[in-house]
Amino acid sequence: MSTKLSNAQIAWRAAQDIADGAYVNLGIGFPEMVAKFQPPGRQAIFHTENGVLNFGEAPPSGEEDWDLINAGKKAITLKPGAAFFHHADSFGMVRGGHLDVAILGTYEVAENGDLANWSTGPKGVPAVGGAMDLVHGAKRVAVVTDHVTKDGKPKLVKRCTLPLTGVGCVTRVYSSLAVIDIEDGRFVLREKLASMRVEELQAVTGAELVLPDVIGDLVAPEVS
Amino acid sequence: MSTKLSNAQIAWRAAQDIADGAYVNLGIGFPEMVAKFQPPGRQAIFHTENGVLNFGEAPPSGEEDWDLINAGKKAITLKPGAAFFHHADSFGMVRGGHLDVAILGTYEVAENGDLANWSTGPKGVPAVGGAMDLVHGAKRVAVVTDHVTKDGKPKLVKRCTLPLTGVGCVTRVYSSLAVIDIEDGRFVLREKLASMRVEELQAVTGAELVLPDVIGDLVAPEVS
Amino acid sequence: MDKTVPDLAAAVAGIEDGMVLMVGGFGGSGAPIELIHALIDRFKATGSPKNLTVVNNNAGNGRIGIAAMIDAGMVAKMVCSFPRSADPRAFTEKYLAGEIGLELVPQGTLAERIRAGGAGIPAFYTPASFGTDVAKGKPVAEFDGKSYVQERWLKADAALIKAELADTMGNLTYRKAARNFSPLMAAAAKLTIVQATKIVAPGEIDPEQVVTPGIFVNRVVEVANASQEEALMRDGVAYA
Amino acid sequence: MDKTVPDLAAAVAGIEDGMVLMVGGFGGSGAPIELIHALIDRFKATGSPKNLTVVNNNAGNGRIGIAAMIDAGMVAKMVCSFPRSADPRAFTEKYLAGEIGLELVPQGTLAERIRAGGAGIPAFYTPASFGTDVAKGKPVAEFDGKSYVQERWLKADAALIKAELADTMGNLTYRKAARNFSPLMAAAAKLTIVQATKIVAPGEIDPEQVVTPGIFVNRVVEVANASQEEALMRDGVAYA
Repeated sequence: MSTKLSNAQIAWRAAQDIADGAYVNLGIGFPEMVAKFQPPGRQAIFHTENGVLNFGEAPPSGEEDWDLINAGKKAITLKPGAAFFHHADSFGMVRGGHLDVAILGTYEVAENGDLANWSTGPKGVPAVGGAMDLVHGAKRVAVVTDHVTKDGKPKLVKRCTLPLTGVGCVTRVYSSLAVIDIEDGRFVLREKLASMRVEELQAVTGAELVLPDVIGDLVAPEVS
Repeated sequence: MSTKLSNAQIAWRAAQDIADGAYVNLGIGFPEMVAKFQPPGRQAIFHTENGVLNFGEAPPSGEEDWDLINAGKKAITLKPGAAFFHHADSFGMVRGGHLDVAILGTYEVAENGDLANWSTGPKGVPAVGGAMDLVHGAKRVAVVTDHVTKDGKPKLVKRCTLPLTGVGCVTRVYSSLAVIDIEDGRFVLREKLASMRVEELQAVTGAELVLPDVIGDLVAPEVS
Repeated sequence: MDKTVPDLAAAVAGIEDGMVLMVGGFGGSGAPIELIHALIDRFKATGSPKNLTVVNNNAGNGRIGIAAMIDAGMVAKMVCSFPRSADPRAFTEKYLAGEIGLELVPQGTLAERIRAGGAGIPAFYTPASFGTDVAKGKPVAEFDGKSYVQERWLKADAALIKAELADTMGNLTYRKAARNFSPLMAAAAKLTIVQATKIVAPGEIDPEQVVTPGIFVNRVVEVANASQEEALMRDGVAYA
Repeated sequence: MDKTVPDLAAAVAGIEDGMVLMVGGFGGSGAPIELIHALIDRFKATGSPKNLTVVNNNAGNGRIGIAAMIDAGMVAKMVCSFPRSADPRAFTEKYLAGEIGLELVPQGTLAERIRAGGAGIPAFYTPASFGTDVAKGKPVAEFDGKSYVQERWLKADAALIKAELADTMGNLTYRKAARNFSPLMAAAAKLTIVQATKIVAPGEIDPEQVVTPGIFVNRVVEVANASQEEALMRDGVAYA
């Protein structure tokens, strides 16, 4: 068995927490995979910042309609019951608390709920897009992320060192090793890989893990 | 010849200053008569606060559609090129400076442009409607009014004594005796009845009239 | 995902004492008469909901709709711009007797406050009412040399909305000027309850023509032949 | 009352040096390519307009549209949320060389600021960006125990908009997600210039389906077979 979940498996795990009929915004890139793993019998309604509710998968190559794209500028399709609206109405849905969950990627997430996912520092061209809006208003703001950086440093930290996207906004982290809630400014461990001891997980986490009585096993099928 | 213009004649005079293609909001009641007197070859587009642009006359009795009304709750009809929109968009048009002219009735109008047209005092049930919004944003805010009250007191005053609708908002007054611009906090006389001397007009006006070199004759045909 | 409910009683369940209730419509156009009357029915049967704060442009007409709620004694306070109508006695009598509260809000400010409530904007500035009695006690600020009044968002526990078409996912269209405040209120309430002239399957409303997306709607009930206030008034109906 | 103009050159007349120019579209969807290129044509022929501040969600892609304006040296500053794209070099090169300004605005705040500009709301509060570098220097305030950033309206001297249908009075519809910022920008600009796939007579657009009422539109020009950014990119078109 692998020592960590793949991105697809993290996305699968995040998808299990999305209720039937939930309104969901998925960040550009890795978080978009969550849409593939809706459990049978459940149908979430996906929102994209550029003014579409209830869009579906990408069309076959060559059949794209470039007036029908998502926030990542990728071609999409519509499901029955879709709606178009302008950008102010779209972000009204976001800020107004109408989304049930927003799932984003991240560079760092801190135990106080701070998120840093838009800038790795002052070099290059800064670009923020809709992330600073999305982290406010959704009833749950979750991140999907590898537990550590490519060079092994914790991405779950005491305090963010990179420029913030939002203050105290994240409520749950789905990582490659664990599921962690953020409650009262602390990381609360909900699930971890069965193959991993708590001490091992703590060693690759940048802030103290609060350990409740029940810690579930983090399990995900082989998906891709 | 009558010693003052009728309401219909005042409305006729106000209508002469509305350009072809102008977007116009007419207050409930007497100001609504302005719509009847558009000069030949000109077509204004009328806005009503409850979300309709380019409405037309009242339908024949018995043919009313009560989902198609104006701000005064009277049944209206549509002209080709009409549009429906919600209340926030409707008042966005008002506050956002998109109307060319708003024409309102009034209790008092002061030389500083203050308008009092919503309340005659603390008795009874207060009701403001859209007047406090309409006096802001339209490129021109004009009032149509008898020059004096029923008991002969000036309605054009130095300072309003009744509760204000808006501060410094009125730009032109079409009265039963004169056309007066409000410029730099003063009443500037543009037109008066030919039969009336300036001194007579001043005597029924509550603040000093500024007299430019050219003062036109206020003339209106017999209309009703 | 199916938001339809079987009847009007089920539609108005969960509206409780002391709630803030937005009611769509401008005068009779867009007034959800059947939802309001279903709420009155519940009040008559159970004594609840009462002590409501009702948000609407007006304060009722005759003895039906919001006026009937006031007559029945369910309303503690109205938030509106124009508490007058062809027959305003339900509100007027209670107001002059000091038995009902009134928060008077300029019409455009009322619309914008509700829009702000739905859009997550806690406060904004408007020129409307600056320098008038209506602005007393409100913060003011100057921008680019002009003075403005700060206004707060307005949200509700529940909203009663009349739509033309609804699909089962809650996407809505409206009929003509009956649109007015309804799309704003649908977004500003926690529990948005819709009576629609016709309920259709998802996909039967063109996505370009949806005015209120289903994300703002919780329940939909079909009322095929909805009453119009003007017709009820003409017939002299008194509901309370 | 007829707002149609005969050609693209007439459509973009009056856009002058130093103006603030809003350009509709999100990436390629809704980008008014022909209006932008007509403006570039005028610049090439006359040296004007230059020193423009351009408002768009992005900062151009490849060598067409806004990117071509930047390449041509017409743009002094971009106001956008995401100055990256499949091929962002036009903006990136000038930005890193210090030859073009950037005001970075979160996407929802950008939309709301433009909406506020059109709706006469000089300032509002949003939770977005509170506590981040993007909010530095902006006023903050607390409402109901939560912190917010004060943002100002955003208006323009002119807007370039791509619509699907337009009637001769300027009423507009959009195509699918090409709607995005365009209805907001149409309202926020003094001079709103529209290229529409088809121009029809007043009355041919159902009043229920008008997205941008004609009150916000000054000029309409028909561009029946408008270019789509993605197709131009695939074909390697460079306009500047």
